[in-house]
Order: sequence, then C-alpha cells, then structure tokens
Amino acid sequence: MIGWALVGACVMAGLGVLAAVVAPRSARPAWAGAATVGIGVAGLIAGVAALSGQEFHAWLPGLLPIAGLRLAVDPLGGWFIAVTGGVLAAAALFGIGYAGGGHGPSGRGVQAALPVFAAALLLVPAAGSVSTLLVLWELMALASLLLILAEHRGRPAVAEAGWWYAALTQVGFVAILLGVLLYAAHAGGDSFADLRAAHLSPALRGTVFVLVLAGFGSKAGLVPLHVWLPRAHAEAPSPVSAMLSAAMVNLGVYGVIRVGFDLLGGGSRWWWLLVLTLGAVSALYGILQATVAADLKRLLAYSTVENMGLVFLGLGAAGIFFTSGAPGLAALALAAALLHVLNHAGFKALLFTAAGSVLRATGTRDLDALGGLRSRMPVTTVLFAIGALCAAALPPGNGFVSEWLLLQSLVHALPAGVVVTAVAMPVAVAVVALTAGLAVATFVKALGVGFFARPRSDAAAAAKESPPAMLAAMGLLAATCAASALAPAALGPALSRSVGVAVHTPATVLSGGLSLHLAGIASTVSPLLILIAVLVALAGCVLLVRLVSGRVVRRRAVQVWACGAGPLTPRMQYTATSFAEPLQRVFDDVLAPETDVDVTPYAESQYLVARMAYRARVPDRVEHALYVPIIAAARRLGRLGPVLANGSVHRYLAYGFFGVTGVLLVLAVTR
Amino acid sequence: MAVFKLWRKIRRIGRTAEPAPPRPSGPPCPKAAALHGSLQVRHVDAGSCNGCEIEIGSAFGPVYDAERYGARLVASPRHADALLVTGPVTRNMAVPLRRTFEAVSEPRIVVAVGDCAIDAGEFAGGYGVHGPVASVVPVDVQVPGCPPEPAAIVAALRGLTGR
Amino acid sequence: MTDTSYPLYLDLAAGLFLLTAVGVLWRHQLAAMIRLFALQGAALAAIVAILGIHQHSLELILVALGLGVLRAGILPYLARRALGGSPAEARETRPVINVAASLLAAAGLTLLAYAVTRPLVALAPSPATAILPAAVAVVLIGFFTLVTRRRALSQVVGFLLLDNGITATAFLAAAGVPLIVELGVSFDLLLVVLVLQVLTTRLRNSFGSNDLDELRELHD
Amino acid sequence: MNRTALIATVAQVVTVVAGAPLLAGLMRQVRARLEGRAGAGIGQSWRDLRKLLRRSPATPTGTGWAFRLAPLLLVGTSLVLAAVVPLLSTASPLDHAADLFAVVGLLALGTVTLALAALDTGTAFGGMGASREMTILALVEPTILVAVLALCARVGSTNLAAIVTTTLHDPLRVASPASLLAAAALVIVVIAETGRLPVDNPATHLELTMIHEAMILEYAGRDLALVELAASMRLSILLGLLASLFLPWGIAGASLAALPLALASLLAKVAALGVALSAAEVFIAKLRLFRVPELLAGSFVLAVLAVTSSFFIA
Repeated sequence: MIGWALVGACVMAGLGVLAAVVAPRSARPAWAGAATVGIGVAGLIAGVAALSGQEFHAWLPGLLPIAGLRLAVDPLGGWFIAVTGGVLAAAALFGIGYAGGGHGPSGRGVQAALPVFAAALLLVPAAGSVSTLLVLWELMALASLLLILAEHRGRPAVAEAGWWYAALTQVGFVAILLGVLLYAAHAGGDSFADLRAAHLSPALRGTVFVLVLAGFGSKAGLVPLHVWLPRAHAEAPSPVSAMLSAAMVNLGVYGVIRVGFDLLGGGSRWWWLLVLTLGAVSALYGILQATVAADLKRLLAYSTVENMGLVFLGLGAAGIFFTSGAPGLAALALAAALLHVLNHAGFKALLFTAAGSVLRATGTRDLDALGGLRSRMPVTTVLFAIGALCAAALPPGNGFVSEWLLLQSLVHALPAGVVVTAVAMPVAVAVVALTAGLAVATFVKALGVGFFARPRSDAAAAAKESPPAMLAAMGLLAATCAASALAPAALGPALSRSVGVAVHTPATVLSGGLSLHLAGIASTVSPLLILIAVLVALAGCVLLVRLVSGRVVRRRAVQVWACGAGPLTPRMQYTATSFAEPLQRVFDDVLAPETDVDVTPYAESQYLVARMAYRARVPDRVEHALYVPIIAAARRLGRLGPVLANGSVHRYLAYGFFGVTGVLLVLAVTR
Repeated sequence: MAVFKLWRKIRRIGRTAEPAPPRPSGPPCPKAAALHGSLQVRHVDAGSCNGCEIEIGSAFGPVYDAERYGARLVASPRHADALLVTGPVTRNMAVPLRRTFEAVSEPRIVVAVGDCAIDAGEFAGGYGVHGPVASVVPVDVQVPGCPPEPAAIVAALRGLTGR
Repeated sequence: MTDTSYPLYLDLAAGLFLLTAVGVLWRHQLAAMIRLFALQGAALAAIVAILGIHQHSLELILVALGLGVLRAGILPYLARRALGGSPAEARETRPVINVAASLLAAAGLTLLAYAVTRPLVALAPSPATAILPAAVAVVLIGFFTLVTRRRALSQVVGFLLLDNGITATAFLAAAGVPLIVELGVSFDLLLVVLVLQVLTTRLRNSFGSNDLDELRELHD
Repeated sequence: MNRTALIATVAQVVTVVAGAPLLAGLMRQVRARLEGRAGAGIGQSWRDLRKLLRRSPATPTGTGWAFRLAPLLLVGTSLVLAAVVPLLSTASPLDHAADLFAVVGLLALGTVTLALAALDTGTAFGGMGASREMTILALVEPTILVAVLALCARVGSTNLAAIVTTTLHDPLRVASPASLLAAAALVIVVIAETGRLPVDNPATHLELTMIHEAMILEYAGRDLALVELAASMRLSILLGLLASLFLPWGIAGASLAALPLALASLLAKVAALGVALSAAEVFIAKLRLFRVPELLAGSFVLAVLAVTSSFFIA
C-alpha cells in the first residue's frame, strides 16, 4: 500500500516533469500542477496508511552508487508524509487557479522543478539510511531554490532572497552531512537500524546532535539561522510560499525528532535545554518581528518562525522530561509538538494562499496600502479570518488545541521536581503566553487593517474575488483546520503511534470523543462544545434582544462620526504601522527600530517648514548584528584573490611546486 | 501619606450635594417619554463665551449633582439622547452642529442653554454669527439666562429624565 | 504558636520580605523606597522573632527587637533625613535599566536564587531553610538595585537591601548559633557608621559638584 | 445530578446577567458618595440599558459584518463564561468542556471581536483603541498563565471545578504566600482586562486617553446596550472567579439545597470586591499608556514569585 503510493508519486513526478517540458507555455502550469496534486494525494494515502500501523521497508541497491537507496516508513515518518501530502495537494490545486490569466511563473525550468520538489519533500521522511536522506535532502534544497528564484526577472529582491537561501541551506546541509557522516562512521553502518544499534561516547553523541540540530534548525528557521526565511517565503510565488512555509520547514522538526529521539535515544539533558532555549528565543523573536511587519507575506513568514519556535519548545520540553524520567509527560509534549506541526501546516497554508489571492487581486502585499477587501473579496476574507483565528490560538481554532496541549505538559511538570524543570517550565509557560498574546495582536492587525475598513489604495479598491479553483483549495484547507480544531481526539491513535516511535511509550497519549482527555492529567477541553455553547448563546442573545426591545427597532445607516468635521478619508485610518506602534515602543530594546525625520525649511526662515519626511523601519536585528560582519569578513578574504592569482604562470607553477614539496616534507616528518 | 490625607479629607467633608429640590412641575417633553429616568447628554459649544460651560460644569459637579437624576455627559453623540447646545451658532459651527444632530439616534432632543443659544443674545447680527440654535436644528427645551444658573439647567434636565 | 501554623507565619513573613525588595525596584519615588525598606526591616525582625519564639530562645527574640529598632526605625530615619529637603533627589527618574526590564530581571534572579539554594535546602530540610531562597533572592535583588540605580540614595537603599538579605540568610541557614548572631549584630553597628559615611560623602559629592557647576554657569 | 447541575448553571447565568448592571451601578454609586455626590442610585445602569435597548442602532457607512456581529459575539462569549466559571456551583455540565486556559481564550476572543469591529469602522479613534487594547491584552497574557501555573501545579488539573474543590478541602493553602501572590497578580490582570483605573479610565471624555471607550464610539442604541452589558458581565464574572478561586467558601456542590446560601455568599463577595475596587479608584490616577507595561511587568513578577514560592515552600 505505502510502497505503491510512493511509486505512484514518483511516476507522477516523472510525468509532471515530462509535461512541463513538452507542453505549451499556456498549459504548463495546469499539467505540472495536476501532477503535483496527484503526488500530494499519493503522499496523503501513504502517510495515512503508515499512521494506521502499516510498515514499509525497501532497499534498491541500483539507484544509488555505493549504499543503494533505502526507504523505511514508520508512523513518525507517516505523520510528516501525510501532512506534507495534504499541503502539497491543496497548494498545487491553488497554484493551478493562480496561474490562470498569466499570473505566476510559467517557465519550463520552474514548472519542471515543482513536481521534483514535491516528490523530494514526500520522500525525505521515508528515507531509511543516511545516504538516502542526504541525497533527497539536497534534491529538495536545489528544487526549492529553483522555485524561490522563479520571479527573479521581475524583482531584484527575489535574487537577494535566493542568495540568502542558497547560502544558509548549504551551510545547514554541510552541518547535517558532517553530523550524520560522523555518526555513521562510528556506527559502522549506513542504515538507520545500524545507527540505532550503535554505541557512541557521550561527547561524540553531543557533537553529532549539535551539528544535526544546526542543520535541521536552519531549515526550520530557528533564530539565528532564520534570516533566509522571511525573505524566501515572502518573495517566492504564493503557492510555493505555502509549500515552503507549511511543508518544508516541518522536515527540520522531523530530522531533530528522528535523530535526537529515535536514533540517539534521548541523549543528555543539556541538548534539550539548548533546543528549548532556541525554540523560546525563536518564538518570541519571530512573533515580535511579525507584530511590527507591514508586509503581509513577511508577517506570515515571521509567524512561521514563531510557530516553529513553539514546536521546538515542545521538543525541548519533551526531551527534558524524557531524560529526567517522566516519559508520560515527554509523550504529551511531543504529541503537542506534532499536533502543532499539523495545525500550523493547515492554517499557514490557508493564510499564505489567501495572501496569494490578495496579491493576485491587488498586486501589493503592503498592509498599509490594502483594506476594504471585505466587500470586494468576501469569501477570501472569511477564509483568511478562519486562518487568523487558528493562528492567533484562540478557541475554537486549531492553534488553541495544540497550544493547550503544550501548556498542559508544561504546567503539570512541576511535581516531577527536578530543579531544571522547576526553573525552566515557568519561563517556558511565560514565553508561550507572551507569544500567544502577541500572535493575537498580529493577526488582528493582519485581518482588521488588511481586509476591513476602507481601501487605502486604488489597487485595493479595484480588487476582484479569486477564481473558483483557488477558493476551492482554500476551502479545503479551511475545512482541514476546522476538523483538526473541533475533533482533535480523533487524531489520538495516530498521534500516539507516531509519538511511540520516538519515546517508546505504547500508551495512548490523548483520547476521548467529544472532549479531549489526556493520559495522566485530569484536565479536559472540548472545542466543539465551546463552539456549540457560543452559538447557542448567540441565538439566545438574539431572541432576548428581540424580546426586550419590543417592537422591531430599525437600523439606521449613518455617516461615520467625524467629530462634526467633513467625511473621513481613507488616509485618516489607522495603518498597520500605526497599529503596531505601541508594541514596537514597548519592545524597542529588543527590536531597535530605526527612525529618521528630516525637516527642510524655506530659504527665508528656518522656522517655516517646507517639507517634512519621516521614515521608520524595523530591520532584522540578528541579521545586522551577526551576518553583516561575517559577510564583510568574507569580502575582505575575497580581496586576497587577485593578489594571489595575478596571472603569472610562474607563480601558479610555484604554488604547485611548494605544495608538493610541503606534502612530502610533512610525510617525511610524520613517518 | 497621600492616601490617608485624602481619606481624612473625604471623612471631614462628607456629602457636599445639596438636598434635592422638589421636581419642577410643567408639561414634560413628549420626546422624553421613552427615557424612563435615564438621559445621556452630549454637550456642543456652538460658539459660546464659556460662561454657560462653567455653569454646566457646576451643574454636573458635586453640589448640584445632575447625575443623581439620571443625566450623564457622554463622549460621543452616538451614545447620546440629547444635545446640550450653548452659545450663538457661529458660521464655522453651523455645519458641525447639524452633523452632530444627525449623528444622534432618534428620537433626538435639543436643549438650548443660555440666551445666546435661544436668540443669539448679545451677539445677534454679528458678522461671524449664523444665528440662534433654532435656525440650525429644532430646539425642544430652552434654558434662559446669561448665563443660566446651574439649578435651572438641572431643572431642565430633570424635566427630561422625569426624576 | 502551634507547630502547624509556624511554617505558615514564617512563609508569610518571608513573602513580605521578598515583596518589599521587588517593590523597591518597582517604585520611582525615593520616599516610597525608604518606606518599603522600613517595612522590609520589620519583616526581617518578624522572621527572627518567629524563629526565636519557635525555638523558645530569649536571645533571638531580643536580637529581633534590636533588628526591628535598627532596620525599621533608625536606618530609615537616617535615610529620610538625608533625603530631607532635596527635591532634585526625590525621584529615581532614569535608572540604568528601565523599570519593566528590571522587574523581569528580579523574576529571573528569584528563579536563580531558588535554583542555587535547592541543594542547601536539601541538606537540612526545615521550615527555616525552606525560605532560604527568599533571603538569597533579596541579596541578589539588592545587588541589582545597587548596580542599576543612579541616585545616591536609592543605591544606598539597594545596599541596605543587600545587607538585610545577608542577615536573613545568616539567621535562616545557621539559626541559633550565638556566634553568628553576635557577629551579625556587631556587623550591623559597624554598618550604620558605614552607611552614614556613604550617605554624607555621596550626597555631598553630588550636590557639591552641582552647586559648583551652577556657580560657574552664573559666572559666564 | 445532571438536572440539578443544569438548574444551578441556569441560575448562575441568570444571576450574572441580572446582577452585572447592578454591580456597575453599585460601583458608580460608591464613587459618587466618596466624591461627595448623591449618586444616581444602584439601578441606574439598568435604566440606561432599558432605554438603550429601545433606541435604534446605527450602521456607519463602510462597515460590515464584523461591526454588526461584534456586540452579539461579545455578549455570547460572556454568557458562555458565565455558564462555565464556577460561581454558584462547581457542578457545571460545561466544566469538562472549558478549563482555565479556555476561559482565558474566550475572554480574549471577546476582546478581539470588539477590536476588529473598531478597526472595521475605519476611524482613527477606533484604530487607536484597538491597537492599545491589543497591546495590553498581549502584555497581560504571561501574567495570567503563570498565575494559572501557580494555582494548578499542585491540583494536577486546570479544570476550574477541580481547583475550587481542592481549595475547599484544605483552607490553609489560601493563606499560603503562593496563593496570596497569585491573587495579587490576578487582581492587576482583572483591572487591566476590564479597563479600570489605573490602566484605563472608564469615565473619560478625551478620545486620546481612551482605550475601551474609543473602540465603541460608533455604537448606538441596542448595540451599545449589548456592549455595555457585556462589559459589566465580564467584570462581574472576573470578580466572581477571583472570589471562587481564593475565597471559595459557600459555593454549592451538586445539591440544590445549598444554592440559596451560595447565591447569598456570591453576591456578598462580588459586591465587596466591587466596592473595594471602586473605592480604590478614587485614590489613584490613570497611568500614562507607556507606564502600563511597568505595572504589568510588576504583576508578572508577582506571578513568578507565586510559582517559585509554590514550590520552595512545599
């Protein structure tokens, strides 16, 4: 079953590439997109099969020169395959509609890269050996780079984003390469089974874990390796943004769980304290940047950093519990992390596709220039509202469920009284809480400023609703979010299986029908009942009002109250920038915003102001503090080049000669 | 400490509000029938010399305490049942006054406070003066006086709240 | 005082002891800081008195009385007199680290104090050692105040917090050892002199220099 | 059991709906008396509501469903809260549906709908109010959840009924520093969430100093009545929650016989808290908006101290 699905995915990827090459420009996106939808569906089938308990192992010696291609699918991998498949199918469907009317890229290379990227995404969690993992990982990285660069002719920012992505993804790949090769070398085997069986010294295990964490963390956008993410996810074509932000980042999480828990078997506590810290920092930094962002897709990208931070916080907590002898809590925290991966994939794909349709309809991503879309794109607005509710972790959204699980695991850790947990958990709870609060502010801004009120630009005023294919894709995603929000208990068995792979606890982590029950903790919650109760209360409220206000009171349509002055113009509305100003001021020690005011007076008198310009921007502080110096150093190094290679043949021969003699000398001395 | 000082002052002074005078007799305003002892008032200065403002201020102050009869000043005409208009309507304030009137939801009550509001008073025929309040919006209640006493303003408001 | 309620009283006194330290970080007015410091002195005296009553040791109770007089009476009086009629010194306007951040730092310091004293508490678990973290936290917060406040007087208050914390730690960790008690009290007497020195010199320096500057401004 | 629980819950909801405006009136009356005025009487808020409910609501041009729906949603979430939170009895049939985190979430949901409505009007004041409200909401969250941590750590559950019953069973824990500190932290939270002094001035007329008022400047008639009712309901529910968490005595279990006593004690406790709150408001002035974070950071420290003491005391 799983095998056939994966084979089908690969076949469809081949067909997609073929179609993208031979089909005429106009038909290309449809063909490649259809193939990608097929790949996604196949992945969904394979993942669900794996989650239902099936296993799959395959060894194809011919496909890779030395070690051969080894695939192994277990429930943990199945969880990620299923999530990836669902996101791919929906995003590709959206992409077919998006490409209609000459929007989006339709170049041969890009369209051919799409199915390859999709297949690689699906197969990474199915890899069963180090070499397979590395090959698929690199394939995924290259294909995604092509997709990110799709629109580089139109905008220079795309090329810059591509540079950042290429650099950081290669650094990450090298880190993973070093880590797993070190591991495999000492394990004396290439397949994951050999790695599990290996016995390594603690120092070596630590080194492997840190290297792998750096590699996978850069893919998941952990601070300080996140700088590529807000650029790449914002500049890529919107369907691709959805795939990157909802599917690809998850593989970083998968890698850490696979290596840290499954292969290295938990390891020591400081690993997971490190993971917890990185997660907490990423969550706070990401959401703070999202709060002050005025570019819709940049905001969503930073919110991805935040959510990945929360997931890693969950992983860290799980590891701490696991290493301090509380496997039940560890399973709970890990389940929270996995559930949040699923929920984040759902709402982030929805939000990015909605942002894509806004971009397609108005041509701008700038929240300050949007507004008034409620009446012009009603369906998109409602769908974005659903996504925003989920992303703000408010009940009854699906983000609330996974953060609730996470908080439960953190709150009830205290009686397991190790000093580390006792000190770390309150801090973690505070971080999760502040993150949730800022997320609420962020998405109120995105929805209220971007979609409500009156349009702030002609482009926004001229917006039209998106074609049905896009709406259908977004509707699917919204339905998924609703399902995982209202019936989380249905995911219990699958979640327990995939958690069991990592922490080896066969017990069911979460169960229950209408309301969610946890293993070992008495807390319960039922989003469905909450929703029903709110709806009942609404109905009762309407009836009561009708009853009390007696005769039906007529609604009057009136002008907006402008304090007696003339009618308000759209320019008088609060923009995204002004909305975020108080929070920016509260956190200005962290964000360090740059503002400059230049006043140009008249020539006659310096007291008569002719023009006044005010500019304020919030740069990514990590980038300025960390990467700019590194880049400068690299430049200086590069300047050595011309000096060393000045074109004289003698000098080059001399390099060779001294090189050889030097090697011989070393040999002579060491022997 | 400051808190104790303030507390001692509160204890020493006690209640400053004067005992309520008997309710003013007279025909109640027909529009005020639905109010049932609750009146939200939005005050509009249409060009007054601020004499009336001082009196309104003391009408809602501790001594006369119009609030005990159910009247309250509010921040937005949307929340208001009645407008408390003072001063001759100047040219600049004519349109804003009309807009404010339209912002109040039905039924709207307009109280013209002070001689200037009733018949432009001293300023009648001034080059900047548009005219009395009645020339811009329909007036329901008039409070004569230049400036009217707080007691008179309170009496007018009581006529509306019916308490 | 029964044995069941003794830990409760001790905990409440310790809570007050810690809260006043946080309050000193929280407030801007120097007068309020001094008031809080006096309250903390009372809380410290209460802790020692409760210990004394529990152990039926007259000595400790007397020491508690002495501490109360010194920490809640004399030192605040001296500080307030030093504050006296100098409006320029009346407010901690711009501390080195803003108030919100330093409150968060106080939270972190408390957690740190808890973490470091955990083994000590584990050595001899008793109601007295259980509140050791509060005392250590006060030491840390006092030090923090000393570092991050600009005004001479608020720095002195920070220093006194530090000393309160040290005294409490001594009593809680080594309750009933007369030697340390003697040392603590004598150290306090020494401290009074030192604090007066600090007060007078620091204040004279700040005001003196200011005055000179103003005179110079008048001159040209 | 189930029937009695249902009856208790309905009684609780009715009590909150009927009592909330009275609480608002009481608080205004106390303030008036302390200012030396006579005051409009405790029933004034009900008179205002009755009148507003009969006045026609207004729909400003350019607003849509967000603006229309917000008052209903605000009241709806408050009603659900009134049914979930254990005020009269700990046997609410909805108790297993919504724990303390869900209660916090529902409160935030109500605030968010109002903020979205304010942004929907497209006025500068609406946007300003929404932005400030969201800022305060975001900064309040950590205090709430850390205080919750302090309360739930020993109980082993975040369900409200469980917490309240545990407190009933050993009364000594109420006087422990942990719960005192948590109570202090949560009082500040309640003040910030319900927009009372010193965070927000409910009686201000200056739009530039408004937070909550600025968001509802466009509402009229029936809508305004709903918003006012919801605001007073949230205040009384939060005060009632404080009472149930820290002074739970008198609260009824699953028996109808204890219900009248529970009602009396609830009214007494909430009235006392309300009087104390409004009396305290006479003595303090509103903080500058950018001094509010200091206050909230202070409450956060209190919550953290509550947690630490909850485990170094025990």
